[in-house]
Amino acid sequence: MAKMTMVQALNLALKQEMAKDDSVIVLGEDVGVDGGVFRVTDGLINQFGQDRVLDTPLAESGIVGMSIGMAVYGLKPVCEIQFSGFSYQNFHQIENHAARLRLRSRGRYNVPMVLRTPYGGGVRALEHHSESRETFWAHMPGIKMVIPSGPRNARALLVSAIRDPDPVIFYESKALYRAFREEVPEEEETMPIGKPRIAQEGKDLTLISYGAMMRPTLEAAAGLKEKDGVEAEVIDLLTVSPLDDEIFVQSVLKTGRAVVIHEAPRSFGPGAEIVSRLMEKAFYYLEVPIERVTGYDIIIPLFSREKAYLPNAQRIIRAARKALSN
Amino acid sequence: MAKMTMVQALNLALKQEMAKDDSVIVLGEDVGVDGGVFRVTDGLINQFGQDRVLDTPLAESGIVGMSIGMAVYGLKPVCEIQFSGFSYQNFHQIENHAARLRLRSRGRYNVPMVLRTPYGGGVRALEHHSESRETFWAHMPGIKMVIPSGPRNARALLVSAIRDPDPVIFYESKALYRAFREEVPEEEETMPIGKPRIAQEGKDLTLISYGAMMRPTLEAAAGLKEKDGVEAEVIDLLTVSPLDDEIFVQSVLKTGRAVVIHEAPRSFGPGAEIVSRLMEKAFYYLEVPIERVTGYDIIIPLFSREKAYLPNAQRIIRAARKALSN
Amino acid sequence: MPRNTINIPDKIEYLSILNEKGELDAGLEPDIPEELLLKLHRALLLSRKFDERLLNLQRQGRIGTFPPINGQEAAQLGAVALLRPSDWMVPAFRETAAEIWRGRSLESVIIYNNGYSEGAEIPQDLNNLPISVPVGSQILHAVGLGWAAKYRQTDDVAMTFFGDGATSEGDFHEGLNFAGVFQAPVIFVCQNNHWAISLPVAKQTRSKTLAQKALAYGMPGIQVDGNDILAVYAAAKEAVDRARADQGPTLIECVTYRMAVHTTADDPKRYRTEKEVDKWRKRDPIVRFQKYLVDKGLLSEDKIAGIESEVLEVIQAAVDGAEEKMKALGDPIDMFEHAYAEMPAYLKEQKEAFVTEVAEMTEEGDHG
Amino acid sequence: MPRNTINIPDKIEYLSILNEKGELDAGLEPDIPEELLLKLHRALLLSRKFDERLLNLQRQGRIGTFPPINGQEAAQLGAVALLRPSDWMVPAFRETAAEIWRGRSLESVIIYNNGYSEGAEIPQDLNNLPISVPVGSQILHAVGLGWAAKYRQTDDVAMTFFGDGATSEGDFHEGLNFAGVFQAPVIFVCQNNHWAISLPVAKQTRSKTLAQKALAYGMPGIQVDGNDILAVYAAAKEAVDRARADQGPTLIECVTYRMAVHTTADDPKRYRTEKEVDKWRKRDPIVRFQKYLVDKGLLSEDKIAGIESEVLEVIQAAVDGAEEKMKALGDPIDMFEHAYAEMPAYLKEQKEAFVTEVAEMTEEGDHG
Ligand SMILES: Cc1ncc(C[n+]2csc(CCOP(=O)(O)OP(=O)(O)O)c2C)c(N)n1
Ligand SMILES: Cc1ncc(C[n+]2csc(CCOP(=O)(O)OP(=O)(O)O)c2C)c(N)n1
Ligand SMILES: [Mg+2]
Ligand SMILES: [Mg+2]
Repeated sequence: MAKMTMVQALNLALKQEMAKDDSVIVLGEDVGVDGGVFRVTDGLINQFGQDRVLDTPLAESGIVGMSIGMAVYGLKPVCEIQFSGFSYQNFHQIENHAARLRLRSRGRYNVPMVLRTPYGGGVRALEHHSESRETFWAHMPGIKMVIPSGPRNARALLVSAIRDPDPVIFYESKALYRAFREEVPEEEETMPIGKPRIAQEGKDLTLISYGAMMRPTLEAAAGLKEKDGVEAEVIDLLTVSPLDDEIFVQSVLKTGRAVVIHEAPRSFGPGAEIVSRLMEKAFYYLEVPIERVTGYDIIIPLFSREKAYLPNAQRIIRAARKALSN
Repeated sequence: MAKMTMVQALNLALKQEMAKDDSVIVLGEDVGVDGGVFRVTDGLINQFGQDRVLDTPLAESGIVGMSIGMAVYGLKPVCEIQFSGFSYQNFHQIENHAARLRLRSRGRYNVPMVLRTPYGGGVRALEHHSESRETFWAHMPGIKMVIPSGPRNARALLVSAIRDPDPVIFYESKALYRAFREEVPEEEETMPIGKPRIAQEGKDLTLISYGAMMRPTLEAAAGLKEKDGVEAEVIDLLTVSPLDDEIFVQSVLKTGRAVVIHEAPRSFGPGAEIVSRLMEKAFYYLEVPIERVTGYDIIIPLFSREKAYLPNAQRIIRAARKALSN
Repeated sequence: MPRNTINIPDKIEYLSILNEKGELDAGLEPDIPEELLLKLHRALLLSRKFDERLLNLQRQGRIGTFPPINGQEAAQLGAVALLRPSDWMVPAFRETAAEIWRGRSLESVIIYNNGYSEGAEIPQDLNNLPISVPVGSQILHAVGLGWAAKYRQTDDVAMTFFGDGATSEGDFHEGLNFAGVFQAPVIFVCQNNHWAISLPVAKQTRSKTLAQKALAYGMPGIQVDGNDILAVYAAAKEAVDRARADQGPTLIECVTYRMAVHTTADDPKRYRTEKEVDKWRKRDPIVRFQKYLVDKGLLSEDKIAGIESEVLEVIQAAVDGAEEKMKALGDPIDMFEHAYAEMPAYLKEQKEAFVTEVAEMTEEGDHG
Repeated sequence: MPRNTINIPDKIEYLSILNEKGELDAGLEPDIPEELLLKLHRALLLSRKFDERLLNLQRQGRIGTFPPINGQEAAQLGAVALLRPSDWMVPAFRETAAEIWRGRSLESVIIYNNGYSEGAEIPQDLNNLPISVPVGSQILHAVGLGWAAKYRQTDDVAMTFFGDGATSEGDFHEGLNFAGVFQAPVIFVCQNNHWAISLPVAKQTRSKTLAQKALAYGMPGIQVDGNDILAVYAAAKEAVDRARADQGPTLIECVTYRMAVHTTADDPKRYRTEKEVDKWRKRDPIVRFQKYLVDKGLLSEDKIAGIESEVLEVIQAAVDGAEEKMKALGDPIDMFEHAYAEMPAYLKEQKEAFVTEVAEMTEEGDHG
């Protein structure tokens, strides 16, 4: 197995799916000749030609609306929106159509498209380049919202997303793109969409997170182990919506304590739904209130101050200790 | 005092603010000659002329983007998006700019605009005409999200929204537009943005809702009183975001039991944030898990089935009884 | 050339073949088989009569709000007549005539207008998209469909309809620009019916014509008399032929008029005069076409009357059929279907809770 | 007129005054006071040198990613020179020369490019909008500002800048259409620098020129040699004069070239040849303008050298000043400011929690 960055792993997923299935089409701004601003689509245009890899004009609604048409036809468009901060330009196409064409046509049509887009902070980027607004998509019935946390699951989930018969918003953490390498098998690998995973077993406390925040979360778990002798169970959601609560509910039934971590703004963020599910399904097992460690209710600041905004291991440990204190 | 429908009350608010302040400008599709498809802007163009009431081309991003420019100049645009289901066309203008210009310019500019838009189900309308997606706006730092529940508070809140120095998304329930009349004083009346109100005092249980759902909620409270002798405290949020939790937290500290009601889809909906605030601030006072009575995690169905989708008094009573059962 | 007028390759033309009196410009007469001419005529009549019946049903409270098409039949049918079943038809919301031509049943229209999603279901063998309510947004889907048809090396095309108001939306712009760049086989049919609810087209844009907007995308644009089915057909034929030959997209502006209300919730008296409507009444597309067909010896007063009563019967049967079918609809449990290919766990829970709730409430007879 | 070409009222022209060698078309020479000519020349030099210095700082890791303007100085300055302080300037993100002309300090540019929002603060007396990153989205703000200026019965105008890529966005379309309909006093300056990151303008649109897109909105459009500051000035003057006289908006396409990287995160070798860049190097806007001024007797080699060393000093002082100022910045607590006029209760709680957390963590020396 080769050791790959997340960028390489995503590239592998695209390359293999495109080789296997000529209905997979990649489109977006700078995805062709340039190979994508983060190089996720690097080399695809050489291998598959400009009929399979479309450098589109600069228009996000255009990209998504055209993808919807392709998907209705039976193709499997994988479009890239250069930064999630510019995916609001195509918000209506997703809400008004991608999410609804199956319903509207009573199953005659479906929209097997993937919208890939880099999200999140931590890479010293410009304004609009560091947001984390998965809630917007998670609150749209008809849409699936997937966020991988490392090269290997990113590859497997992207393959599954491409094959998924429904529209998938696929958030890729810029901070993870080149942060570390993992063994990624050359052979095909998929992962079920809609299923969280237990990243680490534990009995004292449940940490629930996903995406880029898995790193500080795991770091916090290690710190808690080392310094406090606490065994945290760590859940990686992978799919934010439809949110499958079984695994984290089971975990909290066992631990009675939980911390939810995300970089999105706190209020009305994904953490709120997780807390609510636990309220509904694990209330009588909760020893203490669930803690949320999140971005603040502000726009993520420009890069010189972004670190202060983003949750880190210390903040998670503090919250965990609070959750363990009663 | 005259008895007014919500449409008339909103019209009064606009008329008086426009008469008082020539920086108030109304714009949108069909708001002028036609008086708005729901007649909220009826007569304004005759009174104030077409320099103050702009019938715009059919382009929501255009309406909102132009409003932002007007607001930066120092005017107070009140734009109408014909149905909230078409406000996703201007989503990026709100997220990328209205929410940020104060921050971006460090206070040099602000965006004192109001985006009025009818939301919600219950009037047998077409697809896209019945949504309730306040979460989208509530999760945007920099934006205020207001939803009145009756003619009198609608009028007072709209006046306050127009005078507010920050951008306000103002959801008006179509179902309430002509549902009932209330005394609305001719004299100026405002209400603070950001403050929920206690619609009814009670000691046994807290019902938290807003907008159109206040009617079934109050109906349920009456039913609970009559049939079960239960005294429900009913909270009307009025402002969904920034969410002030003081009043409902105080209430639940007293009652120990709560039901949250909204017509938006359940998952990642506003109820989740309310539950989370109570988790953080009232956990040790909760006798039972908080119940959510909400729309389902689907697109609201076409009108023949929409009643089944919308929460009603029966569903709220059932949830309340569950919350009272332990 | 320090200060020179730039020569723009595309030009914008205006086309009219049958004048307002129904007189033919013989030199421009398109070559349409008699059978097709008669089929078009029946479709015009059927659409008009069905529209009138729908309005009637709506006024009786037997269907919900809907957008009448009266006056726009030729603009739709003249264009859609060029399509093959394998082509794609991408409507907005006021294309009932075109949808029926493409095989949509009258029953389904009634059922949809009664708020049942069953009415939007599209038979497997028809490449139509369902109605699209958000103005202009469907235009991009046609570009994707057309592109896909080309990618699959068919010579199928996509035809999309929209109104004058839709030309102001960003999606119109992005759609036409993409089609130009990718040379997608798409025919953009703009029904300029002069009004977008209460906004006249003169306030929709300062552009003299809508057709000339094609110049912004390097594609041909043509303005036709949209109440002249021959002109619409001729323009659409050129466009469809070009698209099939991989010569790119076309914008067709059909100048027509919305004779009735915007939707049945609208009151046009607030914004336009009866005089204006009267002016357009004289340009009725059906009357003109009938005169042409009578002149051609293909129709007579009698034959027309016969067709009228035949279509009225068809319509009555559809009304009866739809009302019968709707008796079996309406179980709200249906609303949980078609959200995803597979129902997510939490939605299953919600569905189960709903079922229990309904059952218990019925049992308890509890209504609050 | 059954089949006729439609006569479109607006025409699209191309304007060039100084040719590539810097030779003047005397008949078109705009009437610019000598003082202004020299001021423009200094601004060109300052912008160029500052841009070079920024690139240098970025390569040294002393600032973050930024978009260089090299080659586009004339397109910006020739246009913005027409504005009065009370007019509105609405930039995209590559208008550093125009912003500096409008009073933005060099220090603030450096501070902003170091990720401090302090660098985006706009002095109270300047009617500039801050940088707008989402492509094309700022165009609409200019329409609102221009409309407001007209509503307030001033003769102020709004001028907005954007790139060739921006013309594909829906907001470009909606903005120009609104401006046309409301006859807002707005000058739309498109810097067609041939590239939108890796996409050449030929793939951005099939339209032959970007200027002709004006025809879709019933407004005049003009294409000018954007590396010829006299042509840009002349076209902008006509447009600004029209706007002030309440004669509506104009679209100006400045044909220019992005000589450097898109941003410092970009590698242009992936998508364009050095040969193409070389071709444009010969059309340098500063060289041409200098020749004109020398020919006119307003400048000499010596004088130019003097101005160069003067602007280099100014730049050095700005770098020093900015680095000094930044020492006092960076307290993250600042991030909680400017969300709303008044801080909401829950945000106050978050801010307080943040303060406690930072204090306690510092105390504990706990770093995970
Ligand atoms: C994006 C969007 N905005 C607003 C509406 C409300 N609306 C429905 S039809 C209409 C006017 C459409 O005008 P036009 O495009 O000319 O089509 P016509 O109704 O004349 O057929 C409006 C504003 C909508 N459906 N979608
Ligand atoms: C809405 C949006 N989409 C994508 C981007 C990413 N992006 C930044 S600049 C750029 C290209 C802009 O091209 P152009 O308008 O020609 O301006 P130029 O960079 O050439 O000055 C892109 C795609 C963005 N900033 N905003
Ligand atoms: Mg119309
Ligand atoms: Mg460019």
